[in-house]
Amino acid sequence: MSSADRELTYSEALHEAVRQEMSRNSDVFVFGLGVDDAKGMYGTTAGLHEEFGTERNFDTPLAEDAMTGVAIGAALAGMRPIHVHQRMDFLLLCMNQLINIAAKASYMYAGACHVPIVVRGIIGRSWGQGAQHSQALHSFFMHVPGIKVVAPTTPHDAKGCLIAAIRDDNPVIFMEHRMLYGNRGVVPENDYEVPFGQARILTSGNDVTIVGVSHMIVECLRAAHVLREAGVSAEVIDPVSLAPLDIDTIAASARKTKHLLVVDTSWTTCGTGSEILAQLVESLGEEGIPKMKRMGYAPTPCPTTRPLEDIYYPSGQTIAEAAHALVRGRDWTAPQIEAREISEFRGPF
Amino acid sequence: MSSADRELTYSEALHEAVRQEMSRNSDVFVFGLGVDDAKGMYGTTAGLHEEFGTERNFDTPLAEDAMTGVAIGAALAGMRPIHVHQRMDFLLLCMNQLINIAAKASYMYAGACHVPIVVRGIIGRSWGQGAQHSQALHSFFMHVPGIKVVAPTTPHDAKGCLIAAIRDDNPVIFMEHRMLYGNRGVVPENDYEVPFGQARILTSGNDVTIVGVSHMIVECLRAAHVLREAGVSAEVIDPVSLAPLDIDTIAASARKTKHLLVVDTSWTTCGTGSEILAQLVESLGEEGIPKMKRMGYAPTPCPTTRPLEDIYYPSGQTIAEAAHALVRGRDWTAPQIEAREISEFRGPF
Amino acid sequence: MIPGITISKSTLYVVIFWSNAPISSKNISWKLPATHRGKVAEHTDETFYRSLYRIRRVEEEIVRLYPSDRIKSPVHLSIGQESVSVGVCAALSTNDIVFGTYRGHALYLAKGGDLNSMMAELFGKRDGSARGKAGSMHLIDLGAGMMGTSAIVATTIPHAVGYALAIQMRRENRIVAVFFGDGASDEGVFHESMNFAALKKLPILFVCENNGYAIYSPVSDRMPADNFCERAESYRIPSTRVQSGKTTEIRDAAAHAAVAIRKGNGPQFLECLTARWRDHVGPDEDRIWNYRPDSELDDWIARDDVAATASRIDQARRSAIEAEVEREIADAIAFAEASPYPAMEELNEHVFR
Amino acid sequence: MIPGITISKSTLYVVIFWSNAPISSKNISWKLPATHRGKVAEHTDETFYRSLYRIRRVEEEIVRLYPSDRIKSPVHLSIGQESVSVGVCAALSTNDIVFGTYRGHALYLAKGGDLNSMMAELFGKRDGSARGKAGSMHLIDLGAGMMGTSAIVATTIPHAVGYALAIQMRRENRIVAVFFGDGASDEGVFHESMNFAALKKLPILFVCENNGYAIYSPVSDRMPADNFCERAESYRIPSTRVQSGKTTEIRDAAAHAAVAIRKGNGPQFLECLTARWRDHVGPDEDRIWNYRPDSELDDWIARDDVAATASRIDQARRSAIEAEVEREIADAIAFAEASPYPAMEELNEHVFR
Ligand SMILES: Cc1ncc(C[n+]2csc(CCOP(=O)(O)OP(=O)(O)O)c2C)c(N)n1
Ligand SMILES: Cc1ncc(C[n+]2csc(CCOP(=O)(O)OP(=O)(O)O)c2C)c(N)n1
Ligand SMILES: [Mg+2]
Ligand SMILES: [Mg+2]
Repeated sequence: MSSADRELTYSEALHEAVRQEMSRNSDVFVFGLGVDDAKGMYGTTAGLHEEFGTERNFDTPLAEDAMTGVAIGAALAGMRPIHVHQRMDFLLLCMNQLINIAAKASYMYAGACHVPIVVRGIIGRSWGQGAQHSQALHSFFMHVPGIKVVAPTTPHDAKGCLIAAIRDDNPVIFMEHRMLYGNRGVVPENDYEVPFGQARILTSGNDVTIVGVSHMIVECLRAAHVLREAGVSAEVIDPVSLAPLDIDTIAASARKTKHLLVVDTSWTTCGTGSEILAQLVESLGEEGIPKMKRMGYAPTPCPTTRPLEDIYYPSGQTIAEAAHALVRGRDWTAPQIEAREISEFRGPF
Repeated sequence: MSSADRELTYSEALHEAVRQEMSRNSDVFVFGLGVDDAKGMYGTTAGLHEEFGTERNFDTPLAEDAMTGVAIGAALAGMRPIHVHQRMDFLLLCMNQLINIAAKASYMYAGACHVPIVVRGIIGRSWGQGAQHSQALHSFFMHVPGIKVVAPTTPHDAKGCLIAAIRDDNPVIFMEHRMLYGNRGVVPENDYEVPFGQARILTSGNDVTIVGVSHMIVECLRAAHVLREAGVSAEVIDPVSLAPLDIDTIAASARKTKHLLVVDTSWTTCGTGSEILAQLVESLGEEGIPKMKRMGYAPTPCPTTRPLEDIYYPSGQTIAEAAHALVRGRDWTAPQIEAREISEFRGPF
Repeated sequence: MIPGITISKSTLYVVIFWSNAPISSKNISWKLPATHRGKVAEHTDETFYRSLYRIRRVEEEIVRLYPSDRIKSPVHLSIGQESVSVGVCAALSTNDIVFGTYRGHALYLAKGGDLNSMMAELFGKRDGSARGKAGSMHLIDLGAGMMGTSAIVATTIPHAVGYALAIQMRRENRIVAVFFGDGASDEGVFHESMNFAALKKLPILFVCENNGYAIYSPVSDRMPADNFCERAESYRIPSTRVQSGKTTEIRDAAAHAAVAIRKGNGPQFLECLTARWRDHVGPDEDRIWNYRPDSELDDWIARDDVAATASRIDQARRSAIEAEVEREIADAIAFAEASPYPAMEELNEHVFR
Repeated sequence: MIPGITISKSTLYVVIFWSNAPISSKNISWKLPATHRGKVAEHTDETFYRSLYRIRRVEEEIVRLYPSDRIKSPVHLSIGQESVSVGVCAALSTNDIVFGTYRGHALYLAKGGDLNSMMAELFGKRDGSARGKAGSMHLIDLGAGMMGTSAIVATTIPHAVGYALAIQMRRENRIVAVFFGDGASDEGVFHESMNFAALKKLPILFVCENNGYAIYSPVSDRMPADNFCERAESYRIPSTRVQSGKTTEIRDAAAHAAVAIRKGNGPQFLECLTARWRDHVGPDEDRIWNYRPDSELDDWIARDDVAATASRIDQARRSAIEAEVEREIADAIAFAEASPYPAMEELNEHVFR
């Protein structure tokens, strides 16, 4: 295997990104509950304290609110902290600092200061993670000006987005989905940035545009596969970053396919899908509006029992069926497609 | 004046609602920073500790996170706490308890317990309240299943919704806008509930549907007034509650007028407007989609200086102009309309 | 070590009824609920052993079953920590209330939670305590006074305070005990909750189950000093540390605290040192991660209070207890197996009441 | 009252340079920044008076101007509390860093913040410290080491801790002082911040400006005991309470603490009793709300340290200082008046850097 097509997993890609940036810039440090333990945040922070010293990769007390403030304070002093949360749900303890301070500091002080922090939040799923360990909160941060949100899906983008996030002078919420960690993909060895605000067309198609968020992209690709066999050609788009959001790529595709399905990794109300649909209806008014639909979590908290958990989430099958209904206007039963990252998942949580 | 058209201010209406419910049900109590001080939360909690005892209207330490948990715990024990926040921005400290617990308890325990709490959050504006004292966070709560959100505009609805919120067995976020407090309106003396999920058509019209949230309704009514003079007939709708949201009334109106403008009292991205537009585009697909547009805060934190603050918010004038552009497709300069609750506001903050 | 305890001499004691607190307002007009008879059950080595052994064996069965994938729920085992729940709950009556954590099996069982419902819940079945919607991290049995737990560390602490506030407002004769880990005490909400409980003199017992670690982070990596009690005292909350892990000592300290609480003296704080024998989450041995000296755990295992309590019981009685417990557990597993999964429609139920 | 202070005998002292803390990791490879010369300015009654009088008079001018509606910004005045900021800042050098609150005028000025920028900010003008976007509650002057403040109580406390962490990581010879009210200490984040600062031995001085009230809520309605220092000590943070409100005593205590901090001994806690003479927010007298006995405030006013310091200065010098200050303030108001409002396009600037 030449180094040009070296493959890494998603978690290895994150690990490489943070190592390279820590080597490159002594202002970068990593902290959060368990980042220096034997599990090293699913490997993404493994050994960093040995390589860069315990001052640059350290565990903390359980104190999400203050630790977010500590990140902000260190950033105000010129450092580039990366604060890691094993579950994105814990960000609910950080909202005051993230929204009242981090998102506003540059504006409130008319650019006198800025807050270059990266907040990594891992979205849980499967094996009965339940209502409090499975949430994705990106729509909150998309709502508020002054904070960026990225949700890379591939190992390549995981690395490039994390490097870009670390180098960004603004607060960045970095969303990672636990079900993506084992995915493998080509990852260049050099350090590179994946720019925010540029969506990727992962498969091109003519009949329907499917936009997925984070792990849902994987399900969307599965859906595209079975749709193809059913004669529906789907264009799957990964927005990569949600704030800024590359609406132009999505709009161009939807204009072409005349059908748009947005599949979010959260509830639909006031979510990513609502935003995309609203922007399209506002901007495409003159040219005819595509048929559009949103999918996401069932409008309930997440249940733990497997049968309910399975139907709580959109799946390749339900996405394919929804896309088919949008395009063909009639019901169709898609084949079941196994999602092995889910069916075979047994931790670590 | 007969008692049938007795007028109260918005804050008097809230005060009457809470008094009546406290008399009616000994499980109801009110707490929060300053609820028992001389200002009595702009009069809405004035004297309750004298009338009902200091155990049922009490001040707290500054500890929003724990106090939200205390409300939840008391509710689990069968009480009906009302937790008051002088600014809705402080709810950012309560997100963990509100979203990880209150919104989920009924579901997680399959109905074994429930959390009848009311969280009153006052939205600030004007006189340089600035970035941290002017936010409205309803879209966060709309996003999450298990929690209700109401935003009454009139004194009548303020009273009826607060009574309904107190009697509701679920967590209710009760949004009040500081700029509404002085508004007067007819308020029946008896105790009555304004049901959630029923929008009100405040003015009927044929050319454009304008949905406003909270104080923006007042600006929408001003806009409707000048639009009428410009020959545009606007139907102004107050959703009253945002979760549940009465989409049917809005859809029926938009189907009639073929134009919809949603004016939110927050940022537009992933906001109420996004949700309404998305629901309409999904459901009205077959019948032709109205022209639709969202308005809200400028996509920035809120500046304090008056000239920028003035253009940060939608106003009667900018709403009228946007509605006009939507209907007529061309620019028009609406007359300025003074918003005296804003121009004359000098506190208390 | 626990100064001033006198009631511990007898294995039987009756809770002193909490006299109504002075009514600070003239306008109290609420209905006083029917007085609860706060009678605390009798305890002997045998009853303690039954409870300890039952919890230990339930968890060992979970370990045994886990590889079969029938429990698709993260489990945080209490093996090694049983004495804290058993000891404290021995000082409580049924209508006293407990709040706990995701590491909740021991507390649930010690407080009288139904074993069948628990097992079915772990299996994700319809007869589970939450119809399979909640899993191991969220056990509840309101009839036993076991309130729901939370997977977000420290979140139930203020709930317990709020429940105690309701008890105080209603002049009820009950108390609340809230169990949380050493890690939870790092959280700001713990301090806010202690401050408020002390300010209002609420009927609550704070039980810090100090197993020395938050996941793999020792107390020394998280606190400048190992001084939980001193912190509680800074809120004027009388505090006791029980170092031995012995059920009887824990019970005595809790009983002593409960008496003061029932008198209306306000909150008490109890720190119980203990040790987790298994991994933070899941069924594995704790040692696999090498984050602490083996000797530390060995020492706790040598002092295992389940074994120590067993050794004080006549062999025949002991076998009888064990057989009974084994039968109960086997039945519970069979019950869980037999219970159906919830119907698909249940996905959308219970979002609102 | 402040045991062990010896440096207070002279009005001049030089900060002892903080020796580099031991480097715990072998892999440190960062650039050490140019050493800051942490020289603290000399102080005499005259320099103190200049600073105290200046703050008092700036705020009195705000009171005078307020009814004219030119300051469309909520103002939280420090009248009566000047000595805390002046005393503590006298123990700091320019490159030391302070974090404060929405009640920030005194701190901003005491730390050397530019008066013209402040006044223009209050007027919402383009030459304000934040181009009119922030108002009175969010003053900033990075050149003076005055970091931005916040309208959300207690939020800047962890920022100060984070800044101190950066200083420690970079082996810089500076310290951070963070000012907050008695009310802020109710918040969980205060505890989390103290714990972390003590754990990491960070170079930070916590200054609790205890004016006895959070808005109109007295400490006794919010804490079971008035024991801020005891709480700090429970985090192993050495603490001092200064009761007198005297600038010199506060300076001495702060200087003493700063010396220990610069040595690398970790955080220190300083509680300064003081009194707010005006309403919580706005220009009015505080008494109008009748929430505390008049005598309490009268006592503080009788001991006003601005007046006391004035009385120790020769009349001619005093008049000269006052005239100078008056001129500066008049100029600042003229400056603010003359400055234009920000252009409309500025609404959309600075959201991101
Ligand atoms: C607010 C929050 N932060 C972090 C976590 C991740 N987490 C789960 S358990 C745990 C350790 C808690 O330790 P402790 O309170 O001592 O309880 P123990 O597990 O030892 O019983 C952590 C950090 C969480 N669930 N919630
Ligand atoms: C988190 C939060 N809760 C409540 C408020 C409302 N509030 C503003 S100032 C204040 C009192 C703070 O008291 P203290 O910390 O003693 O400072 P002081 O005003 O006395 O200087 C309160 C409750 C707020 N701004 N932020
Ligand atoms: Mg622990
Ligand atoms: Mg104060």
